[in-house]
Order: sequence, then structure tokens, then C-alpha cells
Amino acid sequence: MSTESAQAVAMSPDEGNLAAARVPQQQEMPLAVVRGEPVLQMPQDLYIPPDALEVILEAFEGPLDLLLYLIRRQNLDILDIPVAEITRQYMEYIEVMRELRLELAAEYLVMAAILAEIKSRLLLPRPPVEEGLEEDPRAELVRRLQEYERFKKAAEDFDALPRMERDIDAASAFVPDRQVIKLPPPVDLREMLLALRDVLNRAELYGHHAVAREPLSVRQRMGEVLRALGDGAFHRFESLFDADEGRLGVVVTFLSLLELAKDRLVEIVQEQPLAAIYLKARATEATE
Amino acid sequence: MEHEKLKNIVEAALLAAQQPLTLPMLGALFADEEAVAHAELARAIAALQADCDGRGVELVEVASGFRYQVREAVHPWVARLWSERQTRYSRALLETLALIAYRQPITRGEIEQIRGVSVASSIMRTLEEREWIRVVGYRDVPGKPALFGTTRMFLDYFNLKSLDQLPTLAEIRDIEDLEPQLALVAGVDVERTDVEAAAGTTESQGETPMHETGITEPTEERTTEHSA
Amino acid sequence: MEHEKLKNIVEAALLAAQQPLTLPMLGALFADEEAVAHAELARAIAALQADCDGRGVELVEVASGFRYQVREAVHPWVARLWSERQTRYSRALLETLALIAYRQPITRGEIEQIRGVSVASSIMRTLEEREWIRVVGYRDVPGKPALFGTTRMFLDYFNLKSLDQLPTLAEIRDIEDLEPQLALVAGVDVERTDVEAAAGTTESQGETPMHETGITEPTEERTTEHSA
Repeated sequence: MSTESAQAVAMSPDEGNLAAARVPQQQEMPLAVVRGEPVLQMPQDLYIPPDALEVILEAFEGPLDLLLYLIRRQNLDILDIPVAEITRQYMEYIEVMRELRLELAAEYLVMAAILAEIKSRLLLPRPPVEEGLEEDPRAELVRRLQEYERFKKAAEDFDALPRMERDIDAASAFVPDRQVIKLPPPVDLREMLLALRDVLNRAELYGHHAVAREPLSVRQRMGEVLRALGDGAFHRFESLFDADEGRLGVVVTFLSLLELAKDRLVEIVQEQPLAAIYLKARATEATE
Repeated sequence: MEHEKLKNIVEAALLAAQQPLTLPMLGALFADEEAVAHAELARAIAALQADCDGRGVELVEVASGFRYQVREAVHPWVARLWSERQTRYSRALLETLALIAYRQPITRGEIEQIRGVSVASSIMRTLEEREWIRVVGYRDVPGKPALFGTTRMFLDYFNLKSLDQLPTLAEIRDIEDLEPQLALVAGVDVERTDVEAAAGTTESQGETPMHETGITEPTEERTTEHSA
Repeated sequence: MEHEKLKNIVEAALLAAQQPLTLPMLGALFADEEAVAHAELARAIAALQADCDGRGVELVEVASGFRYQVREAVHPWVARLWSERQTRYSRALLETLALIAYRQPITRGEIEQIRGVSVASSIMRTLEEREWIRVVGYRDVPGKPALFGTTRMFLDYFNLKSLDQLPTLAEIRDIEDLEPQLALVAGVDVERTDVEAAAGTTESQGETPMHETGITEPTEERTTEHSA
């Protein structure tokens, strides 16, 4: 939109009347007197220092924000925007910015065009039929304003939330030793078994290995018994059994003793028939 | 593991970690053979939270876990430890952040459409550098614009556990209300009357118009309006 | 200023500061009109120190001031916050471990005989350090070689009640695909996978995995184990 057309809209006869009619209530808004001395008569309610006029632009987050400001300043309902009046005030702001040679963002000019268009459509005679179906020319603008206002409010709410650094701070204590410790890698049972299968296959290739059939718990118990005999001394046969383990536990222990004997890992001694049976490990590190 | 010892470990870990810890993360502090159930950890945390009563710090849960933090009540004193610290953010940044939080995933173009102005690249960069937002995908339209979403760090920063805890977004009033107005919009005279009526009502309600309070930011006026 | 409030401020400041604070530094947190004497601050600190009795942290004085620090007693657990998983074990180690499990008690020489290659000392050391194997006795042959067996820790790690829950050697050799076997073996293992999968899910929703922030999270590392 060119400067001329923007001003033409702002200075339309209707607007002139309206402005005149509203003079008493415009006292708090010296900005209305734009064409006079712009610097000294900046809007007081914006508190713009005469030498920092860019604040006008900075104070608003764009044309929607400026429009909302104009509407809210007069406590108007957003659903009931007096487009002509708002357009006039909006154009006055634009004019101030322009006269101060502020670089005017394109969005502001686009909004001026939109306002002018809405106003002209409102002023045109409405078609006699289908009244209810025709959309209010302001509807789209109102929708945008409402949508923007929601998020403007949301941003304010965000600002009110307690926030790290400003309202709260993380608490932490000193740790004397922050050295990174290395944890052992995880092991997948399946991987281990696949590895075993490979090694078995290889072993069979060389014909060295016989597949064991005894329950693995017997093998486990063999180790436990060996450890129990680890002192190299003789232990009573009965002391190696734990009655609490039940019959199965006794069997497992007995089988493990036989395996250990067969494997020549333990020595089983009985002085005479029916006398106590003693066991000892054939070799221990300590005694040798 | 004994409850007191567990409590001590959890307390020390939370204070040592420099970032929030989840129950699984706390659980990982224990070796397989001394594994601690999450329920036990939760009990320890509840006990530690109770221990904070009347103290200068509190134990809270935020999006990425539990953390000890300085209570707001004593923060003004603590804040003097850091004389200059940037804790203010521009409205543009907060509005952009709000749009991403409530409308995610959202493109920069969509943000600009709603705000009515372009979004400075510096704002997006700041938000990304603070790890409050991140690219979560791309919209399948020409140019494949990036879609942004908020992060857990964002929630942590604002002391929130989840997006559900964000302030409720204001409802949009039904735009149908416009329709009856239209019949009246015959000319500017009617409009003017409306303006004056509205303005007059407000004055008589004794609200505080902006120019009287000396508030400089348009933002503040909206606050007045909403508290009304 | 009231003693309790002073205590709270001092506690919060010390926990927020990231470095030790001296009495003058603590004193500087108070404005001129609420000035606090050093003696008062010292009393607050003494009270806070007493409050630490039986907790996971303590308030100590070091050369540059006062600070809260993690107690020695809980450090072993807290230290796991900064732990990292090594990469996976070698095939040789897994074979060795499996042979020890299935053929125990077994000497290193016997393992080498079956595998057809020598077993590196480092492998045996690693397995012993992890406490999965141990010397259970010695074979009565020249050199008295050590006999190795698996430990309870080994069973616990794989969630086995006893070795009998492992497939037999015949089953391992004959069955091409071990999957169905393992389903029978490790009911508990499946459960564990679920827990970790859940942890993994949470993490993937998270914006900032811990390793990116400089802290290695054991939980997440574990997840890779199962996805492998």
C-alpha cells in the first residue's frame, strides 16, 4: 500500500467526523495529533522517551499486537471491533512511525491494507438476500486477533511460571571423586550359548570331546564341594550334605562326590567297614 | 538394602548428579545383586521430600526426573551469588516458545502466520541453543520446512513435569457472536456509539486503564483485562 | 533475621553455589539493612552440620570455604552416575565362560584343549574380577592347576536359579536355532527385557539422552544389550 492510499484511508471524511466526536475521550491519547509535532506529542501511555522512538516498534510484537493494544486500551470487546475507529488509530501509529523515518516492517503495511479493505466492505451496501450467510468482513481479522491473543496470554503465563535461575536454582553437592568408572559390558545369555555351540562344533571336529549328560547342577555342586574341601583337611562325608536341600539336593551332592572321585579330584577314605567316611581334596594351593 | 542407607544414597546421588534423575537411573546405581525395586526408591524419595519440610531446598519431580532445588522463598538471597545473570526473555521469544509448546509440531512459517510477524532467526537459535526446542520432523510440503517441538529440558527449566502442567490455553470465544453485530453496522455512527458505550462502561467499572497506572508495556494491559 | 530463615538461606546458597562459600561471601547475600553477623552465620552453619548427621551428604569446611559434599560411605553408589559400559566381550571370553559353566570344575588347560587355542590370562582375570568364576580347587597333577567354577553372581546375572536351567550340551549342539530353548530357559530374563525396554522407551521420548550431557546413564547402556 502506498503512502497516499494509507493516508487517504486514515483521513476519510467518516474518520474525520468520528475523530472529532471522540475528542473528549482522546485526551489520554495525544498521538491523535500526529501531523503536528510528532516528537513532543508521543503517546504518553507508551512512555516513549523522545530520543528512543524505536520503542514504538519494539513495544509491539507486530501489527496484531498493535491492534490488540488499540482495542484493549479502550476495553473494547474483541468480537465487536469498531473497524473504522481502530483503523484510524492504527493508521495514526503507522504515520508516526513513518514520519520518524523508522523502518516500518512490511507486516504493518499489510495490516493497514487489510483494515482498509474491511472498512470499505463494511461501508458498502449489503446484498439484500442471504443476510445470514454472508460472513462479517471482520471475521477473519477477529479470528486472527483471537488466536494471537491466546498465545500472547500464554507467553505471559510462561513468564509467570517459576523458572530456573530466576526463581529457583538446582541444588548440588560436591563429589570428591568424579572419576568415570568403567562398567563391564553386558552379556547376552544367547550369545554365550551360541559361542559354546561353536566351540563344541570345533571340538568335535578334532574328536576330543564327549557330550556330557549329567545335570549341570551336579557340576555346580562339584565346585561347591571342592571349595568346602579347600582347606586340604579331611572332612566327614555327612558334613557335605545339607538336609535342608531335600532328597534331590542329597542326590546332587552324592553324584557330585562320585564325579569328583572319578575325576581324581577328591580322595575318599574309610578306615574300616562301617566306619566314618572322610573326604579331602587331592590338591590345594595352600598345602602344596 | 536398609531404608536409611538407601535414602542416603538417593539423596547423595540427586545432589551429585547436576541434572534430574529418574527412578530407573537411580536404580542403575545399584549392582544386580543388590537391586532395589522402584517402589522402594519411590519410598526413599517420599521420605527425603518430607525431610525437606521447613528447609531451604526441596525435592521435586520435573520432566526428566527428580531434583533438589532452592525454594522460591529463599531464592532472592541465593540469587545474589550471581550478580549479573540473564533471566529475562523478550516477548517475541516467549510468544514463539508458547506457540511451539502448545502447537507442536509446528513450522516457523506457521508461527509467523499466527503472530503476524516474522520470527527472528536469533530467537530460534536461542531456543535451540538452550535445548528448549528441537526439530522433530519436517512437513511434507514444498521446501520441507522443519517442525519444532519442545524438549524435556524446556519442562525442567519451567519446573514442569509434563506439558499437561502448562497453564491452560485461553478458550476462543465463538465467532458467531459477530453476526448480530453485522446488522447494526450500517454506518460509522452506530460504530461510534458502540465504542463510546464500551469505553464508558469500563471507566465506570473502575478498572485501571493503562495510562493511569503508568505501565508502559501493552502486555500489562492484557493482564488487567483478564483479571477482570 | 530469624535463625531458621537464616539457616535456610545458608543451606540453599551452599547447595546452589557450585563452589565453597566463605562467611564473608555468605554475609554478602544479605542487604545492608538485614546485615547478619559472622557469628550468626557460623551458628547457622553449625546447626546445618548437625542436621547432616546420618545423611548422605555432609557440610564441611575446606580451604576456600564451606561446602556440602557427598559422604565417603555412599560414594561407591554415587560414583556409578559417572560410569560407562565397555564395549562387548570377545568371542573367546564368551566361549571360555560357557565352557566353565558347562564343564566345571575345569582347568585353564582343559579349556584350551577343548577350544584348540590358548586362553589369554586377561580373559580369566576379567571373569574373576566380574566375580562370575572363581577357583574352586586344584587338580592333583604337576603344577597343581586351578579348577574354575561359576559363582552365584553368575547365576544371578542371568537370572538362573541353578545351572540346570541352562540347555544341555546335547540340546545346544543339535538345535539350530536356540530361540525356543531360551524361551524355556529364561522366563525371568524376558521380564527383565521388558523392564529395560520400558526404560528405553522413556528415554527415547526424552529429549536429551544422558550421554549427550556428559553423564553416562547405565540404564540406557543396558538397553543396547538387549537390542543387540
